Amino acid sequence: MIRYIIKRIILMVPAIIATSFIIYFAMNMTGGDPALTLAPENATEQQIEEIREELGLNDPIYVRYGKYMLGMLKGDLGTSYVTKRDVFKTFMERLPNTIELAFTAVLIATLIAVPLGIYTAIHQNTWKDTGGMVFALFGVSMPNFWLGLMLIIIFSLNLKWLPSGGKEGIRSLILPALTVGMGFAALITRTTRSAMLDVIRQDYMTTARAKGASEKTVIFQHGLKNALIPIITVIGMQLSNALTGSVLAETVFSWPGVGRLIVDSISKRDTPMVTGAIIMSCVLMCVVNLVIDLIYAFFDPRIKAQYSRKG
Amino acid sequence: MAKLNDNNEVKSRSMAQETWRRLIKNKGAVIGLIFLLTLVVVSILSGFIYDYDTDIIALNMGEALQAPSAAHWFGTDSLGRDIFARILYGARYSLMIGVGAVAIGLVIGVTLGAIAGFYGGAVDQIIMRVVDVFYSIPNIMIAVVIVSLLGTSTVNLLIALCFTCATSFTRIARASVMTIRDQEYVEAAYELGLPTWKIILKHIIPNCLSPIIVQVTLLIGTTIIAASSLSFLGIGVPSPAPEWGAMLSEGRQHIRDASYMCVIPGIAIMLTVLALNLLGDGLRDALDPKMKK
Amino acid sequence: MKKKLLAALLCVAMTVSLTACGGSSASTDTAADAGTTEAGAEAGTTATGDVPAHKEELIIGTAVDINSLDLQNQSDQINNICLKLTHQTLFDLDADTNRIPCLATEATWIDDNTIEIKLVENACFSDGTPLTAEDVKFTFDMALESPVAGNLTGLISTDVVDDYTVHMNMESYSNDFMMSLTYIPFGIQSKAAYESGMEEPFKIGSGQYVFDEWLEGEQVSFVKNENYWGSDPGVSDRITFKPYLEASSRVIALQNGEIDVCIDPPANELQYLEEDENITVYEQAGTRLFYFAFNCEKAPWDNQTLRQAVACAIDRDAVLQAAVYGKGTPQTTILNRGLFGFYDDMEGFDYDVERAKSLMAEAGYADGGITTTLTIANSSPYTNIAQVIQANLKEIGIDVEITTMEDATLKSTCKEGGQELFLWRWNEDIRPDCVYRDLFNTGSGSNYHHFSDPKVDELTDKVLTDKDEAQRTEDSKELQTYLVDACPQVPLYISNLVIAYNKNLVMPYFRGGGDHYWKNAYVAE
Amino acid sequence: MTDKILEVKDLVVQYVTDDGCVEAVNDLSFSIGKKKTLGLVGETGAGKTTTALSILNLIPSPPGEIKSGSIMLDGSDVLTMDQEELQKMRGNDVAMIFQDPMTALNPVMTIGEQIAESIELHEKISKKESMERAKEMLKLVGIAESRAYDYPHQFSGGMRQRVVIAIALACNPKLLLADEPTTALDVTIQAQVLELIKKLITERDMSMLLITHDLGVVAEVCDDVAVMYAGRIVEIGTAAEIFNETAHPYTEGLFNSLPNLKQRGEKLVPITGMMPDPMDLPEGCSFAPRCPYATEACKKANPGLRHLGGSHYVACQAYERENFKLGGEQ
Repeated sequence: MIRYIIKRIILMVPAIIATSFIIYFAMNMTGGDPALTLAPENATEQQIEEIREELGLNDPIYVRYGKYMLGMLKGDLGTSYVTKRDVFKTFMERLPNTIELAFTAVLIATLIAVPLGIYTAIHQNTWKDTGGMVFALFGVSMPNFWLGLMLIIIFSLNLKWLPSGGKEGIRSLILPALTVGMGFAALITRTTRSAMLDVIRQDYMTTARAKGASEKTVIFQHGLKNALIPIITVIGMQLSNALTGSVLAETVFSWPGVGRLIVDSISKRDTPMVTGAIIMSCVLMCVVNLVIDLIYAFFDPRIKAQYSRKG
Repeated sequence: MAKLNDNNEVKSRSMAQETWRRLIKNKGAVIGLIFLLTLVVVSILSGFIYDYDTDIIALNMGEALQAPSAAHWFGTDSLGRDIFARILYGARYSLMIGVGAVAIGLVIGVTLGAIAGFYGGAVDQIIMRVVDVFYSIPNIMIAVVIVSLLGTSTVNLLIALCFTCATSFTRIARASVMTIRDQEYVEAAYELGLPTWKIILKHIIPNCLSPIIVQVTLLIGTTIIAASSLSFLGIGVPSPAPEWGAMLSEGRQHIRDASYMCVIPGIAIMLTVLALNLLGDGLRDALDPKMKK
Repeated sequence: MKKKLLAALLCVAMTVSLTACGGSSASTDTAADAGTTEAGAEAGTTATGDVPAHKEELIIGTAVDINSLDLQNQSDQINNICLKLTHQTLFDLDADTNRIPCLATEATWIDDNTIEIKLVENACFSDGTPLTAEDVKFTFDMALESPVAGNLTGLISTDVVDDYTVHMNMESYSNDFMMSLTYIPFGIQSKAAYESGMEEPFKIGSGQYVFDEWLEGEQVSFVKNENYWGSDPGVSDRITFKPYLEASSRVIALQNGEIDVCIDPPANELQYLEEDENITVYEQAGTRLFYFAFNCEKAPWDNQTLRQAVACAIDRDAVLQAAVYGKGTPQTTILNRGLFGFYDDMEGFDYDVERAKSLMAEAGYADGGITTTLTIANSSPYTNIAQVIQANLKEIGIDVEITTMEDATLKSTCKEGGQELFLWRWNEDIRPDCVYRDLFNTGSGSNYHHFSDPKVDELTDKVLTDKDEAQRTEDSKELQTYLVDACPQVPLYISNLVIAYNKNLVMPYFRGGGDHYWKNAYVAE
Repeated sequence: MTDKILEVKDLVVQYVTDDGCVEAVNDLSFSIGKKKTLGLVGETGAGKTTTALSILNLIPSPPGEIKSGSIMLDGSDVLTMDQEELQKMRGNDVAMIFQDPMTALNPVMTIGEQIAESIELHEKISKKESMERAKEMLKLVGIAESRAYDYPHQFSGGMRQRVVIAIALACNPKLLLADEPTTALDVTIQAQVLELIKKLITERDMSMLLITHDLGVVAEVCDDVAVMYAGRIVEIGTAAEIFNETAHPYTEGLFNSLPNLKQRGEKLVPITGMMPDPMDLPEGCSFAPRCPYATEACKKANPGLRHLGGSHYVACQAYERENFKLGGEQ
């Protein structure tokens, strides 16, 4: 098992290198001249040249990339053009907020979607099934930010129950998490439903019923546990999505997360920040994926056996 | 050989019929299909009913921000334009962006996927690792990067959005091709001396159609939403085009004083994407051999 | 198993809520602590009698993120506003934008190449060390090497004369230079702090407040400077800037009492704020000029008559209405309102489609037939302005396609001359030279018009160096009239300053351009 | 009455799907005496498994539906029991062994847990105790106790079937439903497993419904035999009656298609044709299209069960004819 984990971690390296390569070149070769962007509006040619020199923009790009990768080994992702702050530090400051939002959102999505998926699977091809799926699909059919705005209108503006933005305790977490979570709920419901449908007609379900187990036990103990792998996969996918992809909700609710950091930095042409933050997100996703794979082993002895063998 | 082909055709036609039969039994899918067909008809008709210059983009400051009424069913926006007309007319933009990006992504993705799956080895490795990288970055991020780098225009928007579609089609196509590649009839075709591209086109692609059809439907919806999200971030379809996302994004400034400006385009997007999702799910069920009884 | 799963999920939920609770309980603690301080302060108040009862924390909801507090390595307005709490410049501005003493008591041109500046003698930094001429020299030496050096045009070097006197060596006399000394990036920083090798030495200033904490993307807070040297210490114990990027949520946050001040409330939501009896909506004339402009290097816009035709075709009242619901003043001249020599009574090009058409004919485009692109930033109000102008220009046969860009991209595109038509804004409320020179002089980095006219360059220099005020006024008038006629840009309107706040806010004055001083502001209780 | 553990009467089970209605079980009646074993014989799709599931009232619904009839289990009707009674009955009074041990076990639970679950459900004992009992059961079916903590994928097919048997017998049911318990196993193991089942039910005084298509198995284990075709019982009687006085053409067909070990030279005679589409059963006797003795009359009306003597019944119109005898008339 431990050998498996180590192997996986080693396998992450090429993925991260590939990502950094693509992002670095995309950002640095097409983004226009950062010196022009950074210089104050009334800067002279000479000042712009100085900025260029200071940022090391006069080296050829492969040299810059090489330097960048060397820095990365030391945990140095460069300094933001805009804030002049350390990219890694800035990212790590934002990360807890993102994690908080992502986990809560996925938790909400799971609490809605898994029961709904089970319910629709049990009542397959009835109006309950259709109704449940339509409800779940609502979440994914709405633009995320629009749902956020609607929630603000309802809960913040009219009912005055919850704050409309910012980050202050658990109350300000509810609306953004709901916004992000509803988008995820559909996919989780869909996956749960089809995984349960696969499982529900399995012989061991009948075995369990024949033992005299109640329907609840059969569905949850025997059914859900077997359907968990695809469900965990999709929850894991959503979690890694949420870790960088909640930019819209973060903008609507002024939530200081990583997604907003990246998008803001893109619009400010803050190349080191964008590059660093995307690479970090990629690392994060790899870690989440690894954790998910390890969770599989926890739920499915067959996979555990596989890992040990491969390990 | 000819005989065999005939048989195949008969079989595939009845497959399609069978799928169709199962599809129309799914209430959700039927509702979705009807809605989408209506939408397409409406968006075509709206071109005859409204004149773009005078009805869709012409300003009428005197009638700005009027709430929905008999004269303006959906009200007017901050420049006095009739929202009902813009919504109807705008359907084509949202649909075209969705369909366009998915179509481009489909061509690129299936080609890459087929190549990767068919040749395997280093080609496969390179293609798939690049796809993995793009897959691991959230769609919206990719789109934002591309649009900000290339500048805002409808063409660049399509490029940005087709990326995401391409990666997922590449994966599907590759997986299907790999399972089919080694089957006997493909080997037979090889031995008959058919060129590779013909084999891919004639034998392999038709066989991965069902997951692709489902994915196309679902991705059109995702793309429409992504396009509106880019509008929200200020890098979508440039004004004054009545694209729903752009209207919605404009409407959010009036979330309090004229919330209909924000609500109505949102509902339009939601219903369209919901219809696509219902249809997609229906197709998935109808095409899924597991669901056969 | 389900139970185990549920338990696990519950654990996650609890952790999240605990973290959150932890956060809030921590803040309650601070509140309690502060409560005692406040009580102490009040006790003190009765003794000294000059600290009014106030809410402990003043929270200001901003429209954008604060991104840097390194004075000389940034130039964003929002950062500057924060820095005005922690740092002081040699001179301040009063409510009418007159230069008033701050760290300097006086400054005089001894000759055309030297300014002598006398410093206050009791000033000290927040770490208690005295602020002396060495620090001033250090600050300006550093500034000359920094990205903000462009605002110090003419300065060659700074010399320390004695502890409280410095000489600034200048290339030539300038009317505007001393006004530049009020610019917060030139806030005096501590030489000792930089030499100590401490992290972020720029955080040491002499202002009423000191930096407290920065939660990236969330808020930046400042607390009172216990070592403040002056006679005007701050009142609020803590001032916090919180970005609310979504305008509507900022307004809602103000109404819900989450913030005390809402910067830039959207014009269309003012009605709700005005209805709210706890909120004051304040409006005054602004200084920010929005304009429509040409790339004068690119055909056909190198044709002056054609530019004038376009100017006549634009309905500025409609623009003003569409952009800010009329909350502003249409303008003819290119100078920001309130600057020295402001003159708006030239004939200019009022909205007159017939005149526009005849000018078009004169320019050789009787039938129109021009297709062009208008490059704009992807934010409000540009989208609306662009659509009005698009409709206006259609009337005279010019087809406009709108291209939107991020601010940063727009700037570099315009700088490189990639645009044809564009919309932009300029906010300057102290130095007219920063309008004439920066926007219209040959080769200036922010001359996005790519406009070049020797007469303009010459007049600009004259206006900067005229010592005779009457002559300077006259030259200013001539320059503006000439520029309006040359028409590299079509000034559209000056937007009003609109700000909404808790009705108990006590704020000495606001600045029309938005560069407010929050140092003495507080919410009365 | 009281000597019967199970009495099924006029049972009708249908599967209603979009494509039509399948009559899986039609007017089925039979009974099993205490400590007796009834063999239910028929081809795949004859409705055997449906019958077994009906006894547990476990027909998957939708699409399945028990239309009418009664299933008296030791005096009480399974079909009128509420959920609680059903759960109490399942596993405790009636247990079932499934055909495919590869799929009948939950892959993510240890086999010990799976056996213990059954015990826990019906007896008020602690987890630990039930685990001990589970281990005993394992020993009983010939698996080392230590393997209780292993997962199904670590066992071979035959071993898994032993586990399934252990689960079924864990609570000492009165009636065991064995649905083709050996079909999925290697031939060499089939005999062992069958032997084990036989031994255990005898030891524990249980009754059994043995579903199979293998007449050899029936001969070895069963007291009584019911032959099913297309949802109906076509012949029922004691094993001796069925084997020695085969009455129904279908039963005869089954015997003819069986290799006779003693007479190796003899050619196997398969039953011609296929089972009719259960969605579209022919009018009259369902077997008529394949029946060598069929007359026009057979295709008109459905034959009822006719008493042949003893407990031997047959559903065949041919017996209306005088002196009809299988094999004799042709």
